[in-house]
Amino acid sequence: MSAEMAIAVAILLPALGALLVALLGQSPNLRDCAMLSVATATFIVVCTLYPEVASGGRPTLHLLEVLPGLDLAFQIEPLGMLFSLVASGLWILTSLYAIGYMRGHHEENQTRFFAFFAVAISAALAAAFSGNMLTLFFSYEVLTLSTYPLVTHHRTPEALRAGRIYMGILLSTSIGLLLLGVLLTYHVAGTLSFIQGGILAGHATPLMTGILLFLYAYGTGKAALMPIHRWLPNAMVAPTPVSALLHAVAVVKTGVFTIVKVVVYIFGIDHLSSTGFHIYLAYIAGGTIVLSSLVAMQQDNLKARLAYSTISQLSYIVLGAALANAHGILGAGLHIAMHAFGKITLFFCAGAIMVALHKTEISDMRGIGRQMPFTMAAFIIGSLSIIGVPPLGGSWSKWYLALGAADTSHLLLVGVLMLSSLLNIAYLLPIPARAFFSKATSDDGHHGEGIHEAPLFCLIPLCLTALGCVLLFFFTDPIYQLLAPIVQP
Amino acid sequence: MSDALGLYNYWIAIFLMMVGFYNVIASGNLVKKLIGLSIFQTSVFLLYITMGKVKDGTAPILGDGYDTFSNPLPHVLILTAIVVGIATTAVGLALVIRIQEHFGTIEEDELIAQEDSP
Amino acid sequence: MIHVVDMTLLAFLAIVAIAVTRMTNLFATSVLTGVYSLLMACIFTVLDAVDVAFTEAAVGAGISTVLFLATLSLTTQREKPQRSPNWKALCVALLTGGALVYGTFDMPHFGDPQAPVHQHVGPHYIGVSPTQIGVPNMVTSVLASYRGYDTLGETAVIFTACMAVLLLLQHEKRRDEQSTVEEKPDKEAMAHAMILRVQSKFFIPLILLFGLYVQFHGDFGPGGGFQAGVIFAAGIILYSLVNGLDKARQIIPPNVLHGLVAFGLLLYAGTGLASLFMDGNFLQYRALAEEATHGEHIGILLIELGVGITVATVMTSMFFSFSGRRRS
Amino acid sequence: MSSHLPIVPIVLPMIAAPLCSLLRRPALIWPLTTGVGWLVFAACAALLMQVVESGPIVYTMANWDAPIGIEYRIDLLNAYILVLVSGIAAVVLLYAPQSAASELPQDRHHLFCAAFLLCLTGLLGITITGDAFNVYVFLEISSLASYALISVSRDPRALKAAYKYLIMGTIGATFILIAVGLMYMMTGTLNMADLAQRVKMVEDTRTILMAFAFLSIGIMLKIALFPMHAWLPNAYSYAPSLVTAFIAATSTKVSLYVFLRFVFTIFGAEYAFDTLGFNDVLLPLALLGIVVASAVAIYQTDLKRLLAYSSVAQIGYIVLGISMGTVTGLTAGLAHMFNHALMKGALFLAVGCIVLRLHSSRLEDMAGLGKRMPITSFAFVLGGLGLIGVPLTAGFISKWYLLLGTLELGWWPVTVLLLISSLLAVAYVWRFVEVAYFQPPPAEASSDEAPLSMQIPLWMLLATTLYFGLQTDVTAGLAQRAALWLLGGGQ
Repeated sequence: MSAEMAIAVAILLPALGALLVALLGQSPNLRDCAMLSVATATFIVVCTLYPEVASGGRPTLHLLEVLPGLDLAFQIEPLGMLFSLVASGLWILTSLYAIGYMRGHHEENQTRFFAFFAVAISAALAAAFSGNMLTLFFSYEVLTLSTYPLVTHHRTPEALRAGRIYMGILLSTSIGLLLLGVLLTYHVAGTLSFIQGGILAGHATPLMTGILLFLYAYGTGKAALMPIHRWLPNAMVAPTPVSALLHAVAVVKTGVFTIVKVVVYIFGIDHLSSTGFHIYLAYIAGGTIVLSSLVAMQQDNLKARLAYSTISQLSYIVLGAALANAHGILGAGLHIAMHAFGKITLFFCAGAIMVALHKTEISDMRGIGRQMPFTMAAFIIGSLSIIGVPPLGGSWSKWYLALGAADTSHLLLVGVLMLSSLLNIAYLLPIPARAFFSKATSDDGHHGEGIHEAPLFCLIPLCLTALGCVLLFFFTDPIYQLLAPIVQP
Repeated sequence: MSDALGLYNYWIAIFLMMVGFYNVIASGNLVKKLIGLSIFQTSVFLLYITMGKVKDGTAPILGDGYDTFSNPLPHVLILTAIVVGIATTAVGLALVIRIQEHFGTIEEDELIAQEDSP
Repeated sequence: MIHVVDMTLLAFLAIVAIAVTRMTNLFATSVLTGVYSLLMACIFTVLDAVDVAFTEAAVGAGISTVLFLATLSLTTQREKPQRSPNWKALCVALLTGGALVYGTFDMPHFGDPQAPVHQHVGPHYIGVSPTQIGVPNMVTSVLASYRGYDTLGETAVIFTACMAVLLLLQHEKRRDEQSTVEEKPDKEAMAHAMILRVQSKFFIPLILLFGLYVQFHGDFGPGGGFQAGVIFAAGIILYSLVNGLDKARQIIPPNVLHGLVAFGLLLYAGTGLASLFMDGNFLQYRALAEEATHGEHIGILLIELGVGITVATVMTSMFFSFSGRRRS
Repeated sequence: MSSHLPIVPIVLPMIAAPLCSLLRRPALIWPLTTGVGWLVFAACAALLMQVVESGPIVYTMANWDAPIGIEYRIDLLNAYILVLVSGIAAVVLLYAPQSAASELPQDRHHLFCAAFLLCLTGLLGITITGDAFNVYVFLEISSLASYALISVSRDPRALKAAYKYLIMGTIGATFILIAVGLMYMMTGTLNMADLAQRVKMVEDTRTILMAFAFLSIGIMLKIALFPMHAWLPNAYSYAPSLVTAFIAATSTKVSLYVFLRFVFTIFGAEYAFDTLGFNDVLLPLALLGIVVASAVAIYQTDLKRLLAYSSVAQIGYIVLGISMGTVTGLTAGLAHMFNHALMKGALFLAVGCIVLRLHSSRLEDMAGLGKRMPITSFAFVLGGLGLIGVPLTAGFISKWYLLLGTLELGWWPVTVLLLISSLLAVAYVWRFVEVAYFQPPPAEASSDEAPLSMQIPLWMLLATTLYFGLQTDVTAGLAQRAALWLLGGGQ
């Protein structure tokens, strides 16, 4: 299969999968099998692209030219490769998990759920592969629209309200700011292609670059930079697999991925750092990191706490991009992968607890470690990875981010990173601590004492992602080697 | 003075147009509106015919002893415009009849009042 | 002298227009509008536009007044009085009028032979048309030949209006209704008025004859298909006013009437197409015969006939539709 | 015969109209009308190709050279509009028989067909002619026909709407008549090309200034430019669905064409924009229209009415593009004329399908429509995405040019306003989505799609909007050439 074909297949497969799922809606078993095989096939196709990209190739698929200088094109570069691997790989695990979760939770309208899920993956892959800003913008919007039915899955007034906030914030920022940024870029540079070293250098004045930077940063609502982060906690009304894959991996990562990509390929690191505006963005990201960590500490609902944690972690990546130096970008790129594995593990655990014990509030989770030892062990691993403790993946990305921060003369940013790690400990670790070391309250002992884990379909994926966190620590080098070319001048 | 004499016809035509136009806007009765419209249009015809007249000219029909003719082109245009005018009036009146049949009135304010309270 | 007549008539016009605005009796206003058209026709005559005057008199004072009256008999005769003048409308009208008056100051003066209209295209018609078309009435030459396409459009306008009126007012066919119409004597007919009946017997043939004259004499004097059509229609309308609608409908059945409406337009467009087949452009009547002026004659005759037929039947059918609608 | 091709689009429907009124039988007239529609479309397409290949076509009526006689003058601009109008008519006519059968009185189909053909004749006649007075004549043909088409609806409120349209339309037409008279008075000619030359000599007179003013106001009434749009919402909401689709897609576009023709080719951009500063009048009207009408659209409870207000807003976009007076702006305006016609046509056809089954166009009756009429609902959503200007739809292309145009001029606030208005568009399209997809269908409702004969035309239009979202040579490319030419940069 040629690389061009592979790109097209990788994007189309999930979309076809959606169709297949919709057609097979009558028999759930067949449907779920189909979905799993599509997910696996997609991952394999994405993998076939890896060698070429790793050896410096840039497979390209040029679809058509819409207007002069504006085309629909895909081109795989290292960042996109990494993101697509993460998204498609975790899709398999999430599918497994979703089967267990949706059945265990007796959810309705599962077919619709799986179909839109697949469409969202297709859009995320298209975003990952996009070869220019127009394609990226388009994929971004498709992703927004296709996840709306997932967020409002329960059709309760609460879900609909959350859906409105979700759509409202994501669409208004993307149309109001991101599109404006795209237009301005086109107006200034005459092209929207992603080119190593950026397209703005020599075209945009420093002030224009600064304006553009903020249009992109705030236009990409999915990056959940404060104060446009409200949609993310609201989106938690969705079933947990959605929160896990989309709102910890695909959707939000598309947001930060956009920002990183724009910084590298539109602004160009050198051009951006020469203007000096990137530091303001770095401070905004730093502020978001600290503030959302503080908010996370006050959340009792587990998913809400994880959501605020996500907001904080996303800002790490934005911060890395905003540092506009090699270490920062590498750290951001690594953190896309590391945080994905860590956070999806935590969400899987939250869902597992919900399925097995019907608990959503942290204060109710005393002593559940004895009922769900595997789940809670995985939870500890995920937490530690996010905090950045070796030997877990998260430590590498934080290391590079800290290096990047140190490379700028703004040591306050290093301080922010240190402080936030402490805050991470403060809001994540009490949960397993409470689960293992507190006595269960008497009133909800009806599940009995012995082990009461979630269905295997739920349990296996979460163990695998926890394992992933560990493995990523030892096998960081391939990722590093993959990403290294993008920061070379 | 020559100004006044030379433009008198136009001014009257304009005055008549505005009387018609006023009736179209101000009148609440649907038939009266159409009457206004018809006056408005007829007065525009006067504007055209006036510009076609030439001093000491005669009707543009070839005849012995005449060699100065008024311009026939505006006449042709206005012949067409008259037809358009009567066509519009007829369609308008047909609409008025149907409105009367359905709503029982042809006064604008009563029609609007009906809309508000179904 | 002309100035004095002209100014007096214009002053009359202004008075009538104001009267129309102030009166609330719609019957009176309709009739006054007819008077307005008649006065306008007089002015047109003074301004040498005899064909236009003819048409304005026939349409404005004739057909349109009849249609207004027919409508009023179905709706209401009085306008709801308005207490004060509508200031908003007055402002709009004054503003528009003011703008136009402002525009007049650079206009060529009334009757000025140096005005652009008398310098550019107009003189060509006056100078060349008698030999090129071979018709003494220049208005007819311009109307039927030079701007024959406009006149085709005009015929289409009147045809459109007929379609619109029929769409709006044609009766839905119901079985029960038809029988009752047959039996009931037409109350609105005025056949019992002896004087009217006798006079109409005398006048109607004259009117129709005059219509034919106007139709075929349009090349030489004022007149043509349009005026003739209106006069013809007036004759039929007079007949149906006196003898009742149903009788008139028996003489001219709706099917025939509607067929003729379509036929007139088709005749006009067909003449235009015919010249295509004789290697001319659309509506190029010169191509219809060996000699150019002869071809023009044939063409003009045919299209004037088309216009006449369409106008006469459209006016009649509109009148039938209006008065066929009974007060509910 | 090919040299007589220019008269086909006008004369063919003009002859077919009386034939329809004679034939009377629906089984005969619908095929006739539809066939004529497609033939006219083919002729227009052939004309466009001819113009693209070998420049403007001139056809003299009766072989009298202009300005003595009347001529057709077909250049890139009007060929483009001819294809648009005839194409929409052809598609709508495919759709018409089914829709008419349910929405019109049985015994009037022949009159309806005749009126429809006459409306088409009028619209095409306005577009193709090179004579200023002839524009007025054909304007009246199309207007009278559309009053009739609107009023034939089963909803009696359509009568009032048609009456209002008649009054405002006639005022507009009479203003145009006055303006043409004033221009004739100062130049002695009615031919557009001749006028363009002669107006220059007298352009500093007050009379020509007033001619310009009256012309603009008259045409603005016909365009329904805010705040002269009062006739439009009712007329669109109460007319039969297929009439709404046809008129909404074509009528205002042709008026816009007349506007462009007079302002740019007769008076000239220099006179209108530089001397008079006419864009300072257009710009605020366009912006107000965009914002106010979009906002009003959000609060409508009737789908047709919602789309009607959206039309007022979209007309604002087009006029905004024109008011920029730059090549990009004008390209945006022209492209949006084309794209909006396709999108609105498709949307109103979709509404027609819905009305066929629900007998109502009220939003509250459409609960759960996504389940009951999945294909139609999806079509509506696709069309709606185009209105918003989502990439890959035709709507995006024109909005893109529009935004670029504002950036070129440095009109920052306008850029922002446009983006905000896109959000308003999201909001009004979303109203349908929410009702159709997120409310349960009423218990007794069964799934019931519209017949294929209506689905196919609907999807034909939709497919073209999607196609022109990707393939922009025809729309944007031609629009750009036409814009360059209008601004005096040669063909």
